[in-house]
Amino acid sequence: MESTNFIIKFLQWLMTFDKKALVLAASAIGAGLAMIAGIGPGVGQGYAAGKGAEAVGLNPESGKQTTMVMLLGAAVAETSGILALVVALILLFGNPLVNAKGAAIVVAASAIGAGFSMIAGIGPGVGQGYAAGKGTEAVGRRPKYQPNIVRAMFLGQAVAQTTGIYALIIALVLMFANPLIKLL
Amino acid sequence: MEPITGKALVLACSAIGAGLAMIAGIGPGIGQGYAAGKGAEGVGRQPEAQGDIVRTMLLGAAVAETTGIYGLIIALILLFANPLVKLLG
Amino acid sequence: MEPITGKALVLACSAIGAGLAMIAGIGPGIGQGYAAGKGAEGVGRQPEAQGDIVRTMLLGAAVAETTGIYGLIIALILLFANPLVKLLG
Amino acid sequence: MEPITGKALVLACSAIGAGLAMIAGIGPGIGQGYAAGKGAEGVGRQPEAQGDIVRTMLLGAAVAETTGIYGLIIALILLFANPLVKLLG
Amino acid sequence: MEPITGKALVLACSAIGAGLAMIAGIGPGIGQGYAAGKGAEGVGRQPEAQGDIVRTMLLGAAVAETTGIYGLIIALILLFANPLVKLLG
Amino acid sequence: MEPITGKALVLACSAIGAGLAMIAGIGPGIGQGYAAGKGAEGVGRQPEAQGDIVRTMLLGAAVAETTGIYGLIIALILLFANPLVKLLG
Amino acid sequence: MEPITGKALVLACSAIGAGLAMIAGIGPGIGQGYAAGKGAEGVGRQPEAQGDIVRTMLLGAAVAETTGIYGLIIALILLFANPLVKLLG
Amino acid sequence: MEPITGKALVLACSAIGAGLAMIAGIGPGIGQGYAAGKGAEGVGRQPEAQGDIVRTMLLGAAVAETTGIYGLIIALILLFANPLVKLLG
Amino acid sequence: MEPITGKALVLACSAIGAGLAMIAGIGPGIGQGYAAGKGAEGVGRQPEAQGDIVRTMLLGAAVAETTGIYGLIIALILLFANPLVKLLG
Amino acid sequence: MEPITGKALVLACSAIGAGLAMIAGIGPGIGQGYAAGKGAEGVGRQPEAQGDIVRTMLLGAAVAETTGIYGLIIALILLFANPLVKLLG
Ligand code: NA
Ligand code: NA
Ligand code: NA
Ligand code: NA
Ligand code: NA
Ligand code: NA
Ligand code: NA
Ligand code: NA
Ligand code: NA
Ligand code: NA
Repeated sequence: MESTNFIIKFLQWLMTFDKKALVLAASAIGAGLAMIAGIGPGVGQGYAAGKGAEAVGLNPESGKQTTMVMLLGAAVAETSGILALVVALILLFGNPLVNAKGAAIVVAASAIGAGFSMIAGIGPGVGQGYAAGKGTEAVGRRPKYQPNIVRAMFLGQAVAQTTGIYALIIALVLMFANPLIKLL
Repeated sequence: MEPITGKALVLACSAIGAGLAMIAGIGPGIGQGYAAGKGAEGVGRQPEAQGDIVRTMLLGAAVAETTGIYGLIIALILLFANPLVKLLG
Repeated sequence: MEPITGKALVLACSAIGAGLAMIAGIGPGIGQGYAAGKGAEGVGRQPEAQGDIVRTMLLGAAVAETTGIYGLIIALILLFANPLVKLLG
Repeated sequence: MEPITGKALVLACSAIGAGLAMIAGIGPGIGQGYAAGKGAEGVGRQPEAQGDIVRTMLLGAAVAETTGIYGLIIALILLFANPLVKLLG
Repeated sequence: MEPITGKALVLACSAIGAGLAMIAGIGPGIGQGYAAGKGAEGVGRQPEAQGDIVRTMLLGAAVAETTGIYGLIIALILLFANPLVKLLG
Repeated sequence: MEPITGKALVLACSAIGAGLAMIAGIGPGIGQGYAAGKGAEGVGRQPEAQGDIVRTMLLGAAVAETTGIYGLIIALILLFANPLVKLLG
Repeated sequence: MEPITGKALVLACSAIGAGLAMIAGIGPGIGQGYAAGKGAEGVGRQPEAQGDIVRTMLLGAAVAETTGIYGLIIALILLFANPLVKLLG
Repeated sequence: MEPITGKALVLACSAIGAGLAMIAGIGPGIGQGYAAGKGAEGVGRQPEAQGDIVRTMLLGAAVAETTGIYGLIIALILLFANPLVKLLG
Repeated sequence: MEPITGKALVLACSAIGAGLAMIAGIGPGIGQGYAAGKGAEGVGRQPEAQGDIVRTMLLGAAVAETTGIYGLIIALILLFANPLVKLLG
Repeated sequence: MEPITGKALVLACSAIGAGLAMIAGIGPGIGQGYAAGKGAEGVGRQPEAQGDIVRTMLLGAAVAETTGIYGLIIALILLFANPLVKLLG
């Protein structure tokens, strides 16, 4: 039965592919989407770098200390980038969806959904990097209050991480414990 | 050749919709990070006001979290209590 | 074999629409986080004005929340009271 | 068996269009949050001018809300008074 | 069985185009919110210049609104006076 | 039964293209709003220079409007003087 | 019955490409608006340097306009002198 | 009846690719506008250093233009010297 | 009649991939423009340090260019040395 | 007539995935540019600390580069060592 309806036609075209091919193709796009999260740490850590350079110039004698705080804060800001990389690598090298049961289109769409979800990581990356920069600046000004400043910085960074974690959970659910597949 | 059913299409788009909803998390991440930075700055300037500064920062950050939670809730509904599939009958 | 109906297509796209609507939440997240940071800064500088500062911060944050709520409402309508499916008849 | 009709396609794309329109809400969320932060800062510095500051903040925030409302209106039209479906005849 | 017509496709994509056009509203929302914050700050610092400050803020905000209005107009044209459907004949 | 023609596809994608072109409006909205805020701040600080400040703000805002106008023109061409449909013959 | 030809597909995607190219306009809009704000601020502070300030602002804004013009040119080429259709033969 | 060929698909997607490549222009637009604003501010403050300020601003802006040019080059290649179509044979 | 082959699909998507890769250029454009602005500001304030300022600005801008170059390289590979087509055999 | 194989679909989507991954480069571009600006500013103010400032700027910029590298690696894997095609068998 040849349908004249282009939506049916397109979906039928999609279904001419092997299920595995469909899922793997979607995983390639999902992996690419996940990497977009890397915008966040790039912006944030760059801010921290700028603030670090400024602080070191203003207060060269505590340069080591401020650089340490900058690196600590920037390390936290890297989280989103690492999480996105891990999700992309899972999609490429250890894809649990390839052997998932259920309709091909649902499994394939889950790979793309997981990629979209990880984009949320931009936020924590930018925010934690900003906090790293401000923490660095503050320690450069008043090195003796470093413990208080770093504690406040870490506390705030932890709060800023949550939406990145939510996104990771949704991505992991879509990849490893997909409830939609079961619904079919 | 495995045909696509209507139910499969709804579930597939729900997976994508759930992913899109999480993008909201960009906002609280940036905003709360700004608050964290201002909090750290403030604590360095007025260590004696540390309690007030951190409390205000956390209160403001809690308010900034809400739209990220909204996104999470919509994603969880799409994944675990999908009302659209039920509508299909 | 159960083919794809028009109803299924509308519900599938409603899932994507609901996800897109939540992206609005980026805005309040950033904005309220900025307010949180400015509030924390202010409280550190003028602890005696803490009440006024926090009240103004929360009032402004409430105003900034509205478009996030609009997005949530549209998503909830698409998921739980979908008027488009009804239009299909 | 009810296949995908043109009406279904229009309604499906209306769901996506409604979701896209809500994304406008990012703007007022960021802008009004900025105003909230500046208002809180100002109130801390000049508590005696609190009335003027908050009034100006709210007036400016009301102006900043409009494009979010435009997006909401377009979404509501697409969902509840869809003129495109009527055009289909 | 009634297939999807060209008219339906044009109308469906018009719904998506209308939603996309509203995204322009992000800009005025952010910009006017910035103006609101600067206005509130200015009024707190120079209460005697409140009239001038608010007038300049509103004038600038009116200028910043235009591209949001452009987006709204294109969306309304797509929804209520669709010239593309007429071209289809 | 009238299937989807090439003309319909071009017109449908023109609707989406018009919507995309309007997104350019984000830029002038943010930029002019920034100018509005700086103008309001300046007028509060140097009321005697109000004329110069507002004139410079408006001149700069006019320059910032252009790319929003470009987007609007492309959208209007796609909607009202579509050259692509003519190319189809 | 006239089906969708390759030419129609190229022209349809050209409409979308033209719309996408205009999005570049976000950049000059934001940047030139920033310049406008800084210009207005500068003129308020150093009215005697108004000529130099405005000239530098306009020179810098002209430089910032280029990528918006590039986008416009690509869009106009896609709409009015489409080389891709010619390649189709 | 002339169906859609592979060549047509490649050319159609080249139109979209060209449009996407232009989006890079957002960056130089924002960055150079920032430089314009800082240049105008600097010229107002140190009119005697106008030559150095404008030269540095233009040098920096030239550096910031490159990625916008890269996007333009890729778009022009896709439109006028499409290597993908040649690969098709 | 030559239908769409797998090779054509890969090449078509390569055109879109090349366009997407260029979007990376937003970043260096914004960042280097910021550096240009700060460089211009610095040269105005400390003309005697012009050499050091401009050298540091250019060194930092070179570092900021890399990801724009990465995007360009990926686009050029997709257009001129497409390894995916070779994989197709 | 040779139909599109699964391998072709995977390779086509790999091209799009590679392009998307490069978008990450926006971040390091912005961030490192900020660092460049702050470095140039600092060197102008404290020329005697030039070594320390530039070293810290470069160290911080190296840290900020990583996610751009991650994106590049994923794109290179998709293009030159595609594990998905191998999985297809
Ligand atoms: Na959070
Ligand atoms: Na909130
Ligand atoms: Na609001
Ligand atoms: Na408004
Ligand atoms: Na405007
Ligand atoms: Na302009
Ligand atoms: Na330019
Ligand atoms: Na550059
Ligand atoms: Na770099
Ligand atoms: Na990094």
